[in-house]
Amino acid sequence: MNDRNRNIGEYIPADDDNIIVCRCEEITKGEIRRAVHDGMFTLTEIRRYLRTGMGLCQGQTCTKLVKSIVAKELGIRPSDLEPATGRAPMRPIEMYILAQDGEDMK
Amino acid sequence: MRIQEHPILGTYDRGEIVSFTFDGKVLEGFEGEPIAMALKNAGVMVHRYTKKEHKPRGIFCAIGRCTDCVMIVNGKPNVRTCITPLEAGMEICTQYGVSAEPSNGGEKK
Amino acid sequence: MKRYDMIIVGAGPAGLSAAIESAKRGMHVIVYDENAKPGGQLFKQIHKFFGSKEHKAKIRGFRIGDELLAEASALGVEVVLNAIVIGLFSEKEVTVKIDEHVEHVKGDTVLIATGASENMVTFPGWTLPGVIGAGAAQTMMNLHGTLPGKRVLMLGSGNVGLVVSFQLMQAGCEVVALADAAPRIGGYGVHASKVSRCGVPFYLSHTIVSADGDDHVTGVTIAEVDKNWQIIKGTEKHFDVDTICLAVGLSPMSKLCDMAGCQMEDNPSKADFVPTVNKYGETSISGIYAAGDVSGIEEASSAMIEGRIAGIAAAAKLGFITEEECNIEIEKQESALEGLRQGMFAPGMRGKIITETDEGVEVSQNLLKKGFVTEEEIERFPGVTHSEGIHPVIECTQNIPCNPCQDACSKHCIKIGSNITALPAVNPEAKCTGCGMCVASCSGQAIFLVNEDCGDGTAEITLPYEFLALPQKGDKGIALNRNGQKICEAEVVNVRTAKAFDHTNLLTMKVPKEFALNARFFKKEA
Amino acid sequence: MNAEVIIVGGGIIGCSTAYNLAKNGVSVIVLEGSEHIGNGGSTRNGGGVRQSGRDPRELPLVMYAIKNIWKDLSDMLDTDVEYHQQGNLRLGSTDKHHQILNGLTERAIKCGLDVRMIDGYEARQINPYLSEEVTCASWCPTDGHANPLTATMGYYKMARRLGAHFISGEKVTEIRKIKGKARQVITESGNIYEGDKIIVASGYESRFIVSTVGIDVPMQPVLLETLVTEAVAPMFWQMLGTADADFYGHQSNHGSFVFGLNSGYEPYARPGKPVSSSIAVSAACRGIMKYFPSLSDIKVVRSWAGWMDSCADHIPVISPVEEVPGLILACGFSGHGFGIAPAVGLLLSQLATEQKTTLDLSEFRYNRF
Repeated sequence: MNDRNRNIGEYIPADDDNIIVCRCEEITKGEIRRAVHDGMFTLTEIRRYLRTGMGLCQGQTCTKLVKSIVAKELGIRPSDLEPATGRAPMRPIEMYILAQDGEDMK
Repeated sequence: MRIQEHPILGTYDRGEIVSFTFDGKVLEGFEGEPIAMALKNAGVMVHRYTKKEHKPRGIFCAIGRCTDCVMIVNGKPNVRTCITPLEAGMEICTQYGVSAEPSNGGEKK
Repeated sequence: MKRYDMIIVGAGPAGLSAAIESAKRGMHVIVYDENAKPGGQLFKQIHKFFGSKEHKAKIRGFRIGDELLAEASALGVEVVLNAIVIGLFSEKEVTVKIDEHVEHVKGDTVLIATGASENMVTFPGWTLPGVIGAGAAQTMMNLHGTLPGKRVLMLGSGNVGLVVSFQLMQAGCEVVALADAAPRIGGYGVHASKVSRCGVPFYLSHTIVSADGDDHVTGVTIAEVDKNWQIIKGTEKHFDVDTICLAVGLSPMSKLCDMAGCQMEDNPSKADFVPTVNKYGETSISGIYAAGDVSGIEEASSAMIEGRIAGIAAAAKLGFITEEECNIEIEKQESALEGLRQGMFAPGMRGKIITETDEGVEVSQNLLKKGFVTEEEIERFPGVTHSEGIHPVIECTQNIPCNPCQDACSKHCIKIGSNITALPAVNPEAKCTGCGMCVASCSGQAIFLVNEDCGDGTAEITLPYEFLALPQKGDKGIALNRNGQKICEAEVVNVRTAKAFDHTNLLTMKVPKEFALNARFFKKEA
Repeated sequence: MNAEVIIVGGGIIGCSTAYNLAKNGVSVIVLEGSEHIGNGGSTRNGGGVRQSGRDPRELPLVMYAIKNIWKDLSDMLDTDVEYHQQGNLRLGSTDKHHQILNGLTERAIKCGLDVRMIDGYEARQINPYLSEEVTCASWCPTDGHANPLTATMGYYKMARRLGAHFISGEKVTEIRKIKGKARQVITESGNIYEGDKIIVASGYESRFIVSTVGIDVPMQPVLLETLVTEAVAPMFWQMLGTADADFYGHQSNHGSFVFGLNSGYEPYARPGKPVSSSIAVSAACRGIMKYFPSLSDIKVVRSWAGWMDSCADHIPVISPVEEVPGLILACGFSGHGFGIAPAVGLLLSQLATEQKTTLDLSEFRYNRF
């Protein structure tokens, strides 16, 4: 049970708020922290709201960083936050290649 | 800078020397090596400028994960240069946002 | 649809080991790997591995990859490279991109052995070209023969940071400093020592304040941090560098497990989000296994055993061997794994502060903070003894799972015993012949042959040397101490290279005898 | 815990209703069964804000939303919902397609919608990336698309700011009547929430929840699958669909394309966690490339699946349940809930406060079946 009205304190601006965390989508630490205070309490919600981890690299670089920022803001352990679901394709693949699919195409 | 001889690995198997262009300038590299390596050895550090903040990016993970090193290769944007083999005659351009044009960085709207 | 007894995703140490074990038992196995070269991250590892003889200790990582591949191929395993697994769907269906098309295959069992990816850390300027992962540095140097930069700062004192720092120097870079926010070095002391004796300063409890530069890195500022990881103002240090290398840990690359629907757990002792597996490496989905770093970050030697266990277990599951056979073999593997998981760096020891070795010897605090054991400290370890004539000095001061030195000496000068993590001790009864096999066999480059008094006021020290240009007999230069500082003049009196040494050259230098106990590296005077 | 209105379901319907109620000072508790807000169809849809191709009974809802709400939604929610109103092309290449599109178009024109049939040439004038394969299309210039993720989270954010109380991970198992009125909502964890009105907007799950007070809605869960591409430079802003509905989608502000798929096997997907099939993305790529050859080189970066609640007659139930006083139903959106969500939220808030609704909802009665 995750009560979205629970008190996590005020958003307090910090010196390093302008640091880029999600390199692909250029999302800053400050944006992530503010999103938490706007109610985005899970990594999935942060992702849906800000696009962190939804860029070309598919969250392979920033997932852990975002997790620790959100956890700190919520005052919980990073391990209490579930990362966003893994989705196919595991690497970016061109449409024309995906279109060439069959079992005996070797 | 190329490593000519390595104390453990000796010399490296390298492909033929081929020419390619980087933003129109003719450069040379070894065929089959990642584009990013050819560029690095030619002194190119900046592969692209980002869409929102127009900040420079280059090689970061070098294994095709982080996608920071993407460039426009033969007209296609978002090509991971760290894992794409160099071919003779490739046209490689700095990527601005998702575009080859500094003026149109793929800005929205 | 094409179907295999086992589909393995990832041709690293775990994947290939599983392929070998399952194919050996008659299974039809295919291995997919997205890289052009097999061996996983092994193919970038040019240092000699730790562990035991049975698990490929003292062999360089990239050769282990080659050996595993040859063994797997000989058993009929199909290893498909440049094959990108797109997804793992229901009914254990794998879709994989090969060349310009997508294939669908099914496995009666599937092993996910996708390894790990590097963690990152943010600081102002961390997105500048010139800030790279330590893995990137390895890829550039060891695969593509390209220097990552001329002057490098390494962040991270775990094994990756230490090993890559050494590799950077081998490739010809200057490592200006090694920093870590932690108060103690995280990796093996022997790795730290070989970096330290080359003159690299260690800055523990230091973090990066900022990377400087407009279009690429031109410098870096580090500063000391307090107990709460906050930067202490006024402690800033600046270095002119063109490259900043980040080696701040690894995380399991477990997305494929998650996509497949395996039950996941966030397990800090396994360094992040991993599939929940039983003792056979089987996930919550029957027939889907996970082995190696993807199920918890450990050394490659452990990954190989986990792979073997999964291969054997899958063979039993599909009826290629009986359950009894399976249990006997897995028990063997488990005890080996248990052995590797002992010592100061065992997974269960993460975060614990160790003050004494298993033998009750007080650990070197200087080693943990500065990267080298002081002259006073070194004397208390069982590998360090004094005797007339040439004898080994083994500066191995931590309980790590490694024992090749014991077998390297045909005269039985070195004793570790059956406990693989025990500190090596010098056997006073045995007579050293100066053959140097121990020096070359020590993956940690921690063994020296010393003749403390040659009778003419000099001492001779034989040390492992893996740099170019290789000094020649008669070269004059300086001797450096464990801290990399110049202590005296030295002359090379012998340089030995042999196939058995596998690129570890044995350099013998002559120094005034008062420096016999602390001259540990040779530098040719420019 | 008590509130004037208890909303079961934290999707875009629940969130927009909560927003409209909270804005008017009504106390609301929103209970979301999963861990995340907007976890069902709300964030798993193609983002269409379209009128063309819609059931005529639903048209007034979407026309109202487009006319009165969507344009200002980003400001209203202090969130960029990426709304684009630059038309909808529904494409066809055969006589049969023409027939289907023509039928839809004629019906919509009768309802007063500005939509017409165009030929392939005109379609290519509107969207130069279309291939020669396209021979006909329906064209509705007032249609568009928005970002379902930010729209849903935006409603949530604003509702929360206005005082709506959201609790996730609180799966409702039962509605309990007190003295003849639906008043209590009981959750798996044993918590009891009480309100004057209970709105059930939980997609297919609504069926199990309202069955505890003897109500059923004929609907079934149907899998929806979608692919997302890398970002490329802006190409076009129209919403796209096809006569066969084998794909639909648009290019987002971000530059990526979002395409809904239809492999034909979706109705046979196994129940449980929605999972992508191994063939759907490839099938969709073939379909997309046929009409848009210039997208062939674009890379797919992600795919996902979700359940939609498909109602027997393919339009939702938005209705008070008189036989269970206090209960209001909002489910069975049949895959077209996103575009009408802003209007539905407003209407549900009116139902919950017993005001006259802005639009007639009689077509959406729960007892129409």
